[in-house]
Amino acid sequence: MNRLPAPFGSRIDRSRPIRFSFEGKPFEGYAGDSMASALAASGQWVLSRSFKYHRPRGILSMTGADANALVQLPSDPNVAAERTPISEGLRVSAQNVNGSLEHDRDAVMDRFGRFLPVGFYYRTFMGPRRDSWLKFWEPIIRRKAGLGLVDTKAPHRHFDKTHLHCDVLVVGAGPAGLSAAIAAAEAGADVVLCDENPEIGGALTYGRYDPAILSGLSSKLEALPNLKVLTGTVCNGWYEDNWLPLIQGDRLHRTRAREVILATGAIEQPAVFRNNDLPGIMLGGAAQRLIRHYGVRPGQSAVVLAANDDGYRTALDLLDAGLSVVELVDPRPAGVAGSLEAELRGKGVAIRNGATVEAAEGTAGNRHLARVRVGGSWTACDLLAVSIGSAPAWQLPCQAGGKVGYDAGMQTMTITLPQGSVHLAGAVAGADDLEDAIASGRRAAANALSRLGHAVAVESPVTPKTIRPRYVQPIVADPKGRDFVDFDEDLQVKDLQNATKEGYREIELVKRFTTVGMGPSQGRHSALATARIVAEATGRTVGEIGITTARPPVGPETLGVLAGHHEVLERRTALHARHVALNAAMKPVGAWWRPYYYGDASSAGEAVREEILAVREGVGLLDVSTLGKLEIRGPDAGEFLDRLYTMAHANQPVGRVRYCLMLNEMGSVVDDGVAYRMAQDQFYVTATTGAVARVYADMLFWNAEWRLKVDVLNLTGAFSGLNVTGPKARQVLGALESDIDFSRDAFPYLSGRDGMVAGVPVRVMRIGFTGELSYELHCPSSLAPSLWDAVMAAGRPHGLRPYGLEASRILRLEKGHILIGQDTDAITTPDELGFGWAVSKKKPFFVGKRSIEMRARLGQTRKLVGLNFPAGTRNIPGESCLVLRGGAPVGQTTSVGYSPSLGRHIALAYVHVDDQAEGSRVTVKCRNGELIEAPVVAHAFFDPTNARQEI
Amino acid sequence: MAAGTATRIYPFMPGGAADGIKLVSGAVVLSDLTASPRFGLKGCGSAAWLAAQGIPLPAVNRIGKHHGMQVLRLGNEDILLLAEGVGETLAEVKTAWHAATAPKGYSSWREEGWAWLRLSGPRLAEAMNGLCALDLRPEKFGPDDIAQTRVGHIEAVTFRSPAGFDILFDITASAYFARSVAAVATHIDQHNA
Amino acid sequence: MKLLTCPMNGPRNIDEFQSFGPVRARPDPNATADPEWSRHLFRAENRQGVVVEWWRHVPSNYFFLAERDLVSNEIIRTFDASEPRGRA
Amino acid sequence: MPLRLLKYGLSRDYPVSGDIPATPALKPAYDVVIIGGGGHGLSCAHHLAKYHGIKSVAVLEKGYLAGGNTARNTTTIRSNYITPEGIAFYKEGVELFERLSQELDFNVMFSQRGQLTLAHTEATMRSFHMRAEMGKHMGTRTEVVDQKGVEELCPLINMDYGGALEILGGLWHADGGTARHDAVAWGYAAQASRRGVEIHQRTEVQGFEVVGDRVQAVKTNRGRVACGQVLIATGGMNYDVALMAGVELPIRCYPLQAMVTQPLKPWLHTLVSSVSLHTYLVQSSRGEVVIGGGSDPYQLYSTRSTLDMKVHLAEGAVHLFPFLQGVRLLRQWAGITDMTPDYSPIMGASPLANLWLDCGWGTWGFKATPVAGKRMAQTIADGRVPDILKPFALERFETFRLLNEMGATAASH
Repeated sequence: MNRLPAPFGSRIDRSRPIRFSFEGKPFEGYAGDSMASALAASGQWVLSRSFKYHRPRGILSMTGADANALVQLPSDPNVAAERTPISEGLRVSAQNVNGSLEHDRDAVMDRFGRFLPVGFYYRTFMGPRRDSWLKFWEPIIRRKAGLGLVDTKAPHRHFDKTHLHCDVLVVGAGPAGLSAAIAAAEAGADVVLCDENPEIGGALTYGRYDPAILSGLSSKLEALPNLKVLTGTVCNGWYEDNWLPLIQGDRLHRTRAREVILATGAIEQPAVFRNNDLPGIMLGGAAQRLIRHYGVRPGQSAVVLAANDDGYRTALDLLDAGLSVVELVDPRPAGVAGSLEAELRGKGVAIRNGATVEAAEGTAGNRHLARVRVGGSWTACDLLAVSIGSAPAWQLPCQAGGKVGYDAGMQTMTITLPQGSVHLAGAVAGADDLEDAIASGRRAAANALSRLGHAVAVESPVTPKTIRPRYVQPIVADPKGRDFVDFDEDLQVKDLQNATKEGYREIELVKRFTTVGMGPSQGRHSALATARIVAEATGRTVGEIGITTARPPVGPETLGVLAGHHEVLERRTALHARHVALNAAMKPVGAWWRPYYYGDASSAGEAVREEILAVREGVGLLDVSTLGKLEIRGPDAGEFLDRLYTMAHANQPVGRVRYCLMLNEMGSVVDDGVAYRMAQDQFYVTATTGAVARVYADMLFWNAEWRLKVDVLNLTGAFSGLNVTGPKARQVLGALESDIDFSRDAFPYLSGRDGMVAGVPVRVMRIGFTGELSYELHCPSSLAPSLWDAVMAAGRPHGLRPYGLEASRILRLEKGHILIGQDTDAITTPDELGFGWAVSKKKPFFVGKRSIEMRARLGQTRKLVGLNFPAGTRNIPGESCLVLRGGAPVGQTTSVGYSPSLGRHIALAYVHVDDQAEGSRVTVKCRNGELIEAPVVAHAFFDPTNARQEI
Repeated sequence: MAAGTATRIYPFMPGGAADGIKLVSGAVVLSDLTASPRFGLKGCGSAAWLAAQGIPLPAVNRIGKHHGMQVLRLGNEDILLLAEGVGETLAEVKTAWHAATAPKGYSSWREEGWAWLRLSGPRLAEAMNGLCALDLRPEKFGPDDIAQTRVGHIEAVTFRSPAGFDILFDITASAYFARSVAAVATHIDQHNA
Repeated sequence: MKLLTCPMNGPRNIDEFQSFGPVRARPDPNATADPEWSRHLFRAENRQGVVVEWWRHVPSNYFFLAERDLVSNEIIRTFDASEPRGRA
Repeated sequence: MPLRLLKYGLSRDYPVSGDIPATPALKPAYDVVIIGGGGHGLSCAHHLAKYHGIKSVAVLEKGYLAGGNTARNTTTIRSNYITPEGIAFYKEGVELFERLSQELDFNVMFSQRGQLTLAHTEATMRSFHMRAEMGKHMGTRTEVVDQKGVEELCPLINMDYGGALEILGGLWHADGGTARHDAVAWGYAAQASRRGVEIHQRTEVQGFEVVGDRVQAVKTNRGRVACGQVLIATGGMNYDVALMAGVELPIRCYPLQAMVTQPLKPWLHTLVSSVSLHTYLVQSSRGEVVIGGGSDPYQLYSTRSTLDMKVHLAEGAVHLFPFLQGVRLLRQWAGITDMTPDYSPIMGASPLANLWLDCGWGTWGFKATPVAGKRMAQTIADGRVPDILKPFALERFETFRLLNEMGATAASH
């Protein structure tokens, strides 16, 4: 019904009709139509209801920048109808309506506006009760808040992230951007040109320009293989060191450009007068886009408010599209519009100078524009095209360090960028005349090229041809209001004025108090008018007021495109498949997957008990490959460990293994492990699974300072570890082909041996986390499955069982061995653990030494002890239960478990230092609040004399 | 240390840690070279010993060639030798090193610690751009260059091979890495569908 | 993503690096009274201006020094720890 | 309709309350000079004027009122910390918020909808139990919930991820909530100025005149001001301001970033955060989903945003709520946080007799706006530190009496 014949409609394909629905009603458009254009073609101008007053709203800019034209898709809220293409069967509905778009019960809000002035919610909804806000008022407000509806059942969508590198990135493929990109590529630079529109050309595609200009630029473009064009691609931010997100549909190109040319154009600004938000009132550029891009007639009978040449050209375009232009209103004095004025008069259009639109009125329910008031008299029309000036698209330049200024004489917002790798071209730089824009593109390219080291002729700066004010934005405040400054947030002139009266005079405070500029358009259409209103209300200049900080993103971007797709990091030991084959219950521990126990979940408890029993009475096998494994090599290796760990290692004999305890500078325990001296200049050191990455980095860091002659190698993945433990461990190893003598005398506790076992080169350490006779066999990871198989086979006659992490934890708790991070916290000292034995008193220095000495002087407050819960104790505290003394918390349980070997529950806990003696009774508060008493015992609950591990 | 009769099993082999995880092929191809011969030295004395064997050492982060081996200089005292195929020279160097007396540097155990995968296929560049943030355009990253960087969000060493990019990374993350490449390949197929 | 130029690996995205904080003077632990030692432990170089700090290039485990402006985030210089530190 | 609204509707002209008077001329001297016109400074001014009768108070603000971290934080209010000292303090903070709108006659929209923190590891579950046990002991509403409990509290959370990011349970803190950050500051400003406190915007402190162990005067870009007592409450600038007085604080500054989506109809009714993902989400009463997380990884005095933190937060948000893929982000921003070694604030005395500290608020300061102001006012009025603040003294770093709250601070500020 509003469709124009070709050649109007460059984006649509009339051979491909597409059916979709809006608000449940069927509509038809063409391939290439946006939702808004297809609806407008069918006479549907109202697209949404406004945020606060639920007024009908429609097309404003056709750029998709503001809330007026946001719609709801079944799984996608807040979709820009002006930009988003239609597709077959698409179901579109309006947002923020109570009922339907046509009959919105909340439209009554428009009549109550006077009861809801700016900031009203700060002054009421507080009573009558203290929690009235939470219980009564907020639920009401929350229901009214928000726009779109999120679909919590939305199907999963694929997004991906990639990287892009170029010498020059040009943002914006209008005339300035095209000319910049061509100039840069012609000089040989690797250029990327992106534009959010589906085609290149910018204003050349919808403005009143000679088509030859665009086709000339296009053909040059196509001849340049080093110029990559990304249309339909939004550059949505500028970040440090020219790091820019280019969003192309479902793909995020994280782009690194050596030079950036911003040719982002200008944002046409609306005029402010009563009812300036009625559907049918749109920016001149929107009318032109409807006509040229989509072949949609924006109305029948138009008034044009024009304060620049573009407005006059719009009027001519409207005539070409078959509209009657009732009148062109130009706030400027007569004679400034030049030849366009004569052309328009020649076509019979009345031009009224020195006047502006003072108000508008709508049809019933304000569903469409009915008439406008100019000079006190009303003129009927169904379209008001507003072309009164624009603001440079400041978002990207400001993110890149640009400063916004205001040229009062020219009534122009200006942007200045510091000298550097970001350049402006075209309207964003103030060059909005076509020839100026093209020249400024070339100049920006020349600047970028010379910074890249290309020899280029210097282009002279572009001096804009026109020097008359080009931004004449009428603000006609109306005593009755509805003179909207910010359409997203339904803010009117008086709202801003009232905010300043309350004392919110700084622009950032005005923004926060009124929410101006905080909606989906982020101030695109309101920032300039706001600055002018606040300036006038506070007696300052527009330059002094300024605009609020332009934060990224430039336009709305989905969380999906940012998040992309990310596999969760997963690490597997070389024995992973062996565990799976043995029906292990594999669970994540950090990124690692480890067997918790072997067997079905239904019999987990039984499996763990049997595994523990096997270790205590027979022999067990544990995959300890996730342990950190570090090799310290070099002439200073001993000295290095002496400085890093609390025990003495420089004097550690070759072939011996020592416990090692690491402190941080504060003297807190951060890691433990063992160090096996393989050679005079070589140690094999273990670290806890969770800490090895940090321990390794810290080792390198310390040595960056110390510069000792050592090399630190992280062998965590390269080597695997198998712990063979239990009274029968020696028999199992003895059954294997090996050049190592595993006998008690030849291979005593806390020693290490290199050799071959079952054809696998191994490093074996006699250490014990379980308290049983243990040999920890470490080997190159590719051979670990072979070694595992051999040990399993040799162990079969001895009842060897592989055991998992659950059993391991109980076994270690029965021995009172601590787990760093579980039984220690950020301030645990060796003394608090009773680890004085592990701290060398002779070494002049180790990390943390000075601090533990000082902390000892300051006084110890707590001690980690064992707690015993006799069989039959009714209430066993969980881990992290408080230990109380005189009712005050003095510590907590850190590890609690049932010991099948002892037949009772045991725990490690921090207690008051005065309660550390064995036999002291401490009070523990169970999770249900019950207080129980437990006796303090030594750490080693099982085999306190440690006889078993040394057999 | 020679391995007598024991069988070596690498992640993507039957019984390996990533057993069952498929390496993608199609527009993007991932292949496994982990079992190929490698030998690396690291730490004080490494460079001098290798140089004394007549192996020319390139600058740090560059690749040299020597008798069918690639010589990767990962640091002043961190050198990795790679061979595809039999790797006779590499085996000789390894044997000589084991027999030699110190100072001779220390083994870096890269053949055990790092998986070695090769990315290739018609959509190689697109796949690599998805996996790695580095500028790997041919004019910026040549056949003799090494990048110690991040690929698929984990630390890795990458360099060009005639067929594509070779990637060395933590062997325990093999299954994860193969899944990450497969995911990127899927996205490429979908984006270009 | 900010770029940091590693003296060994060249310019890289800063997420390839780990910050180890400004270079700290290390008083002789045996010649420092407790209060001064505490101050050493907890004090922080945090003045607005240029600091010299330790960075680790994680993929290559190379440690180096950088002069960086804590206000502008400008990296003035990066260099190997064996080079003279200038401002440190 | 509440009566207040009728007043607006029936008045011919908008009835001006005059929340923030225009900046007056600086007087030569004040009893108390508060440096920093953010929430904390204004709260202290209010408490001095209302409860201690001290009205010769000047609040000096370098920029515009409450434009620093008060404006930039993501408004979490909670008391589910680890140390008894911390819990006691923040608990009082939550209680003050419960009646703050009435106190200020300004609706700060305190919305106590509870906070759910998620655990993906057994270690986190263990620390949650610790916080719950301590919280219960101290009389707050803090409890550990299992997977089923998580689903009941927030049915939309995706529980299907296995592996390292499987959700094992959560810490449910029914006392947790949010408030409108600006309103808190403006409400205090309005109340304080009505009682005679002067608020000086665009007034930058450039130095101190220190004689002996006292600050004699504060030097500003608008002239010298003599002072009886001085409070430093300048958020991200605390280190620098204190240094001008010769006081070196154990503080490092890091940017903290956050972002917000377009307005949506309400779907998220509690605060949700995840320790492992370093992400938290809360839906404001405007319908926007505020998303925040961990600090930047290196020291910086900058409020620039990064793409990478945004990507990280989006990954976390989509991980927890996959249907957010199609939701659009509107804005991101950052604040400068003054981090202490133990993630607890520094409050109380300084080495100078009349210089008081309200510093080290890192990422956790907003929730303490009422209680820090109240207790610092008491400190200044009495000239001595009340018991509840004593554990937060600067000296704790000399005596190793740290209040380690790192584990209770990492994911949810």
